Order: sequence, then structure tokens, then C-alpha cells
Amino acid sequence: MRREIPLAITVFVGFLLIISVFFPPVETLGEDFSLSFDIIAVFAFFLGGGNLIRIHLKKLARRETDWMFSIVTLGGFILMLTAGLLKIGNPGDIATSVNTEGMLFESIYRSVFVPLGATMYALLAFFVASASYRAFRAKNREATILLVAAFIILMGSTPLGAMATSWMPESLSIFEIPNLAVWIMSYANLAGQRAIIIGIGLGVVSMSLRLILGVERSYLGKEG
Amino acid sequence: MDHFGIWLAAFLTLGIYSFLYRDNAWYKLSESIFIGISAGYWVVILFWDNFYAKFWLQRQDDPMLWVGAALGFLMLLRLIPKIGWIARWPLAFIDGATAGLWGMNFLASNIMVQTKATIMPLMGPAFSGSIGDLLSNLVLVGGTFCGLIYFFFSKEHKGAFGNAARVGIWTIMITFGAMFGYTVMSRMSLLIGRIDFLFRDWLGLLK
Amino acid sequence: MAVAIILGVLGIGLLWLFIGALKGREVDRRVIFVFILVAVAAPLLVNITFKFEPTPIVQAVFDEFESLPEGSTVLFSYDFDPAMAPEVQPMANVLTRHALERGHKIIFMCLFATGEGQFNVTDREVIQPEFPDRVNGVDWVNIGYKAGNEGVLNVIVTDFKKMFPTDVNGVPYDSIKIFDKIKSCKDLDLIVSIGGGRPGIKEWVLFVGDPGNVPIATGVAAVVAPQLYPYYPKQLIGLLGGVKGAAEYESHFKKVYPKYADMATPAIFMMGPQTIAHIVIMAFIVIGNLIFFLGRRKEGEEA
Amino acid sequence: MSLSQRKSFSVFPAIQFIIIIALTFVLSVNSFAQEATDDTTSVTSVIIAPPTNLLVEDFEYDDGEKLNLIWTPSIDDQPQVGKVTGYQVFRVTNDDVTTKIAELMPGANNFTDQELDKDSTYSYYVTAIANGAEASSVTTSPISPQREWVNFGLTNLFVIALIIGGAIFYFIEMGKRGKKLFVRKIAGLEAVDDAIGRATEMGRPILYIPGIHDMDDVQTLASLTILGRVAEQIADYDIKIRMPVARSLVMTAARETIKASYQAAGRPDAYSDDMVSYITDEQFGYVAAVDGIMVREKPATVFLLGAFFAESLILAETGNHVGAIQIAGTARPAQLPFFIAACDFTLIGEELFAASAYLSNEPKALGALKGQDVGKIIAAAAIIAGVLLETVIQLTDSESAATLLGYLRQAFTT
Repeated sequence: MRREIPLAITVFVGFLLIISVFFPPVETLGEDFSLSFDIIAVFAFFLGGGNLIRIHLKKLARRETDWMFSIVTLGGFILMLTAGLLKIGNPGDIATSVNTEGMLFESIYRSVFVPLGATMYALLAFFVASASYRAFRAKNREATILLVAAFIILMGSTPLGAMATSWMPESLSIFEIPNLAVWIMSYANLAGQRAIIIGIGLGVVSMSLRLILGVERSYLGKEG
Repeated sequence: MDHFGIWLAAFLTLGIYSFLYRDNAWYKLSESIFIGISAGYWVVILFWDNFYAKFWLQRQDDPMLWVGAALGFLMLLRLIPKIGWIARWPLAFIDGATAGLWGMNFLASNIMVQTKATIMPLMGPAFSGSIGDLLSNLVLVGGTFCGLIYFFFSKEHKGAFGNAARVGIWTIMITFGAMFGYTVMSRMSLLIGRIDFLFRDWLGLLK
Repeated sequence: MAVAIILGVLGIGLLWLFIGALKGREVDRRVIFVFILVAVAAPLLVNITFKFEPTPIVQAVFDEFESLPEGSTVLFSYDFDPAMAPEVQPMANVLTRHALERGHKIIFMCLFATGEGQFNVTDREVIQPEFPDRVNGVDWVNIGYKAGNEGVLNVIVTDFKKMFPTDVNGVPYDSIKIFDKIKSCKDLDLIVSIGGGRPGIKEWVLFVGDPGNVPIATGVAAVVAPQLYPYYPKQLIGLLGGVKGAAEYESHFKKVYPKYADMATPAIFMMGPQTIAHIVIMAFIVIGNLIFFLGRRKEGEEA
Repeated sequence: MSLSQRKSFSVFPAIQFIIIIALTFVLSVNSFAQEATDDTTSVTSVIIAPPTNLLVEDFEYDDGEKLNLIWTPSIDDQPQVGKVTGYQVFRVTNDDVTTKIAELMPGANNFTDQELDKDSTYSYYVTAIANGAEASSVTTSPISPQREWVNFGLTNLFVIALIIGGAIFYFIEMGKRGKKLFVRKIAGLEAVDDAIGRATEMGRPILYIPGIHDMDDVQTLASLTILGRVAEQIADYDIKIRMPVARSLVMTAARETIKASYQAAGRPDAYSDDMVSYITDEQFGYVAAVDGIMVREKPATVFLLGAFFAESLILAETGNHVGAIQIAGTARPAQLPFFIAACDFTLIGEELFAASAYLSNEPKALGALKGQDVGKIIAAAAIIAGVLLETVIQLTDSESAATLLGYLRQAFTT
């Protein structure tokens, strides 16, 4: 029974949602699912949040390396919870969004969360550089193509591209870097994108059917 | 932002960047603050948006909501070892529903729409359009076709089939190279934004 | 002076790495990080700028403004919000400046509700300080925002008044002088949509440009530009893509109109760090390949 | 159209004409009357014609909650000379409550009323608005929205789903019956064994990142099925697996998955809940933590499989920096270039979904991959045929080609 019931649930819900598309009286089942999912996710957070607290309390209790930082994490977590759930500094009533100016929650969000997120995001500028240094090497034909395409687009993004090929005669203007960059973006790039996207579509369909038919059952383990 | 807010934001910004040199206490501090604050942030948002607004306020109108709540409750049974296996039921529900929804969506949006979009004439009416246009269109159609061949699983990439697959992976590599190169500018803009914050708002170096 | 020092430092640094590469020495990634930091931060501090040659697709927009006879009527649609503004506001400003300098009359409108605020930026930064003598209602008018996306376009392609009975200040349509000879979009000499989202340039082409046979030019965010190239040159007479497109336009405009040598050029300013960072990345790609090939040759010799 | 005519209602043209005249008369009298009572001096009365031919019909293929309205715009609604500034649509329910349900642009000639009740009846009228005047169409007779049980508008989708789904199903069955099925090598997946072996040799942990999306993304599900296969091998080798996640549900599902794999490998005692830990739902907060884990624990092998966004490159570069072997895969085309650049092996789109079937090496799972190929053949054939037909049409104006192409396009229309 421990295997059969979940399996039956997956098969039933899966087929129901596939079929619901074709039958107007049940066509909103997909939306209903999304709603249920959101609610399940809230309950699941007791497990996730509980896990977060447990890990850091354990670190503290055992004085593991960097246990001081666990205090910071726990403190931040509890601070945000209190500020948000009690709506500290709320200028309105209970219906007021927690992201209203004046609330403690909102001001922590603005002065801590936002700059930290933006900074982490901006790390990409550095990693884009280090990755291209290492990865764009003409090791084989595929890597060379990757390198050349990237290089042309990079050139095309700067005034260098226009300067480098401005000597070309009018008849060869398509081979001027800025034009070449445009051409790559609108033809070759698009072709690759489409192949990938169609492939993904087929992959998803196959994955879905395997899940629904019970060919893949990660959390149920092997048969028997 | 007030003065304290700017200093705090600058302190955390530099803390994160210190990671580029190597892992250190300043980064660890910024990281721990970020984890704690952001985890708390999302609990609060989940609570007010999902639980309070979607469930609590409308619990009497929509019986479907109770299905979600019941499944959510079953999920919590994982905390009781003896009957923890019941937590698989909501997982099975989510698996089945996600599979069903995505399967149909992707069939329509990825396979059908993209295939249809690729159906286009190679040339304009009565051989109009330049050779360049013809070649460009051939690249677009041929590239898509060969790309599909590359993903083909049930045949070894050999012979003519292998050649087509090779053209396919080349096309895909052009795509990747181009997309990488094209993204650099927006990534640099992010860094410009942060440095602008440090120079302008914090240090007051720029007007 | 400062510019020379920074470029010199970066150049010497790259040269040093280059020589190192010839000896097969790999570069620590922290060195790359320092280069990127300097490449981005230094131009912000000392204002390093580059000269841009306009690409044909940008030049086409410029030429259109030049070739229209003085007194032509151009419509500017501000189809963007503050989030897109860093990329496209510079375009809106320089195009407005160009149109007014050429003596064209401008009708401003927007398909984004937030576009009205963005027009105010242009008003504050370009029209008021540089063209104080131009009269609202005679030389330019702002008719603002109307909800309805392509529905709005569907109407104004045949009739402005129906959709915009007054301008933003409540001045009735009939007493706005520009509209004496402009009844619909078909009477316009050029339409410029600036934006990058929806509704935006695609809707303009589909609902006004094609059916009304009105020339359309556009300025858009870099991410959407590739999707629009296929419209050029038949349905779009030209396109400014991203900060680079704006910088090319600013650069060319300054060259043709020397009296604007001191004008604000935010796009050129933004392109300073961008260009240096791109050059640094390309230099590192070259260095990486050099190391790779020299290493392989060495291996070949040893084997 | 027959379907709609049966349930629709239109006004007889002759009656309509009389009504228009009558209405216009009433309206003009009304506006005169208004002028008489009003003290305003400058109100010029405008007379406009009402919209005509108002037709209400059932919305095709719905659950009985929508009605379609179409009408002919007022004759005064003309470009440039027209006086009409817009339309208002009014709904009258069976208990005689009238509500304005929409304000539309000039030139509008249709509207869909939604969220109706199929057990009630509704009447409608549309009013043309001009400066200071309005003119209403006649009110339609009551109609109820109809429920249709089957959406025949999606027949194409159904057929294609049936063919592709059927092919997958067929090959899965073939596999179950023990037919040997060939699947080509996928380099990224061939490397999984080595990658796990490497971690064993080095005595360092394996880091498994399932993306940052929740369980309602099929990429996450695909990642967990791969985890199931990988964890089984890991259990055999007795290496540490470390799996920080960004979603509580993924945490629960991943724990169940690893537990089941350890049980299948015969080592349930070696499993611990601590293998999987929740960090934070926030994208970059999660990234900050995972970066920290990477540099502090120096994993020998990193799996990055699932739904990734901008963080892809931050994670992959840090993983590369600490010297881990990295196997990545996602179905987000925008992130694939970064994985290609920074990881040792990358599963491109479809390969991510094929991975668990490939790793399992079970005939029935491999059969599903064969079924996918049928889909690729269909798409490729449709593209070639369609492009040829299109080109032929452009060059020769062939009508039969146009008919064929029409069918082909139709088949791929959702």
C-alpha cells in the first residue's frame, strides 16, 4: 500500500489534468492545482523553516566552525518573521501589504535585502569575464565556433567592430562586424534556439508521460 | 534611503565583493545576514499572500482550497516517523499534476508553435529577394532541422545522419556563443549600477 | 590626463599578461576581476568616452530626420517605464533634440501609462532648457496616455481627435495648432516609437505603419532588438538598439551639429565602461587562446 | 456558424430601422428636453445613430460562462468625421438588474462577457456615446450561455498529443516486453560514473543542486529522478552527498528520493535527513550560501541539474574554481551558454529529461526516448514539407500546394 496509493494518485491526477484541457467544464482544474500547490507550499515551509532553525541551533550547540554566523542567520530570520508577521510599524490595517513604506519589514527589505541581491547578481560581471577567458579556447571545432560567434557579437557591441571592418567595400557590407552580429542574432541564433525549444518540448512530454505511467518513481524507489 | 541605510548597504555590498578575493569573515557575515533575512522575507510573503489571502480569506467560498490544506497537512506527517510515509501522497499529487500540466503546455507552446513558426518561404514571390536572403533563410530552416537531428536518440551519429547532426551541434554552438556575447553588456550594466551606488550615494564622488 | 593614465595602466597590464601568455603562464582569475573592476569603475570616475560611427540601421534614422523638410510633423511615442529608461531615455532625448533642431513639429504620446513621467524627463532636460522659444501647442504638444494598447492605434490611424479630444493639459483638440493639418496618423511624416515592451514598436508597425503606410523608426532596449531586425528596412526605416545604438546617434548628432558639443550624452557616458570592459574580455580571450596554442605546440614538440 | 445561429438572436432589419428612427426621435426629444431644463447656454445637441445588428451568441467551447456580442458600429462612427467617442455595453439579468459591463473604443464591434451563470438569462444593449449624446441599440432577447462538454477547437492538439503520446506509450510497452532498444551515447551521462568515482577517490563530498524552482516545474522533477539514480550509486560508494535546496517542498521530495535510493541499494542505515538542507527561497541568498558551501567544503563533483536562472554562471564558475568536476543541465535556453562555458559536461535541454531514463538503462524508460524521436521526425518532416510548399507557392502560385499548406499549418495550430 505504501507504493500503490501514491502511484494511483499520480496516475489519476496526471491523466485528469491532461484530459481537462479538452473539456470546458473542467478546464480550470489547472488553476485549481496551482492554488492547491501554493497552499501546500505554505505547509511545507514548516518543514523547511524548521530545518533551517534546527541546522543552525545544532551548529550553535556543538560550537561547530563558524557557529557565530549561525547566530546572525537565526537573528535575521527571526527579526524578519516578527517584523513581517506582526506587521510592525504598519501605517494601515491588517489588509495593508507588508511592502508598504513605513513598515519595519519594508525598510529592512530595502536597505538589506535589495542591495545584497543586486550585489550578488552583479557578481556576474566578473564571472562572465573569467568564464570567457577560460572557456573560449579553440580546443576543437565546436569550441572554435562558439568562440568565433561570441567574439563577433562582443566586437559588434563596441565601436571596435565598426572600425575594424569599415574599410570593406559596399558589396561586402554584410561581412562588416556590426551587420554580421545582427545576422547571427537573427538567423543562426534563432535556428539553434528553435531546435533546442522543440527538443525541450518533446523531452517534457516524454518526462511527463513517464512520471504519470509510473516508469519514473524517484521517491518510491525501485519496484518490488 | 537614510544615512544609516546607505552605509549598511555599502558595507554589505563590499562584503559580498570581498568573496572575489577569497572566502572570509566579512563575506560570511554578509552571507549569513542575507540567508536569514531572505528566508524570513519569503516566509512572511508566503504567509500573507498564499495562506492568508488565498486560503484564509476565501476558505468558505472554495472547497478546492481544503484539498490543498489537507494535502499540506499530510505533508507535515513526515515529522512523525511511524506514519511519515503518508507525506508521499501530496508529493504524488504534485508530481502527477505538474506532469499533466506541463506535458500539455509544452506540446502546444514548444512543439507546435515553434514548428509552425519555422514554416516559411525561402524566397519571395517570383524569385524576388536577394541570394543573401535565400541563404539566410536556408540557414534558419536547415539549422533548425539539423539541430533536431542532433537531439535524435535512437540512431548513432554516423554517415550522412552524423553529418547533419554535426551541422546541428554547430548551429547550437553559434547560438550559445552569440547568446553569451550578447549577455555581456547587460551583466556589465549590473556592475556599473553597483559601482555607481558606491561612488554616488555612498562616497559622493559623482554628482 | 587621467584618461591617459587609466588607459595606459590597463594597456600595460594587458601587455604584461600578454607577454606572460607567450611564456605559457596562466592568468589567476583574480587578475581578471581586477581588470574588470578598473575597466568599469575608472571610466565612471574620469569620464572616458569613445567616438562611435553610426551603423547603417542607426544612420537611416538620422538621415530620415535630416531629409524631412522643415516644419514636418513627427510623432514620438514613449512606450516604456522607468525600468527601461536607462537604455531608452537617452534615445528619446537626443531624437527630440534633433527633431526640434531641424524645425520639425512633434506630437508626444505614450502607450505606457508611465510614459507620461518619462516625457517629463525629456521636457525638463531638453525642451525647456534648450528650446525655450518653442511654443507648446504650436511647435510641439503632449497628448499623453490613453488606455487601450493597440486599440488606441487602431483609432488614431484614421482619427486623432476621437482618441485624444484634448492634450494632457485639457486644451481641446481643435484649438491645438499642430492638429490643423494632422487629422490622423496618415498625415504624419514620421512616427518614432521608443520602448521595448508590449505594446510597443511591433504594434505600431502592425496597426499603423503597415495599414497607414507611414514611415516608422524606433529605439528599443538591446534585448528586443534582434527580434526587430527582420522588419528593417521594409517596415522600419531604422532602429536604435540599446545603449550602443543611442551612443552612435549621440555621437553622430554631435559631429553634424557642433554647437551641441557640450550636450549631455548619457549613452556615450554609459558606453565608456561597457566598451573598455568588452575590450578587456576580448583581450583575455585572445590571451587564453595564445596560452592554449603555445601550450599545444610545446606538447607537439616534446612528443 | 450553424452552432451559433441556433442559439443566437438577431433583430429583424425592418423592425430595426423603425426602432432606430424611433430611438433617434426619442433621443433628440430627450436632449431638447434637457436643454430646456438646463441653464447652460452653449450645449449644442449632437444626434448620432445607434449601433445596429446587435447579435449575442454563445461562446464556443466554454463551460457556460461566456457570451459573445457583435454589432455593427454606429454610422456616425467614421474616421475623422465621426462623432462617436466610444461605446458602452450594458447587461440586463433576468431579475431586471442593468449593469454597465464595458466601455469600448470607437470602432469597437464586439465584446465577450465572462463569468456568467449558465442557469440565468441575459439581455444586452450597446450604446454609442458622443459628446453630449448617446444612442442605444435595441435590447436583445434573453439568452443563456451554454456549456459544451468537449472542446472541439483543440482537435489538432488532441491529435498531435495522441500521436506523440501514443508513440512514447508504444515504445515503453515494447521495452517492457523486453525488446532491445538502441539509444546513442550521451557524453554528459557517460561521465556520471567517473564523476562519482572521482569523489570516492578524493574522499570529498558530492554537491547536488536541483535548480531554484519548486516542485511545480517539471525540470525539478526531472532533476529528482536523476538524483534517484545518482544517489543509488552514491550509496554503494559510501560518499557524502550534500544537497542544499531553495524550496521546502523540494527538500522533502529530495529526502524521500535519497532515502528510497539508499533503501534500494540496501543501505538504509547510511541515510540521514541532514544530506538535504533548506537554505532560503531567495534566488541570490541561496546562491550566496551555495558559493560558501563550495569554497568551504570543496566538493569533488557538482551536479547542477534543474531550472536555473541568472545564478547559473555564478554557481558554475565557483564550482570550477574549487576544482570540481561539473555536470550541468537545464531546459532554460538562456542559461545553457553559461553551463557550456563553465562546466565539464552539459545536458542540453532535451538531454536533461532523457537523463534518468538513460542512466536507468531500463528498456521501458529507454523506450520513451524512442517515442520522443517520433515527435522529432514529425516536427522535422513538417518543417521540410512546409518550407517546400511555401516556396513553391511563392514561385508558382500553385493552388493545390496552397491547399496542402493550409492543412499543414492548421495541423500545428493550437
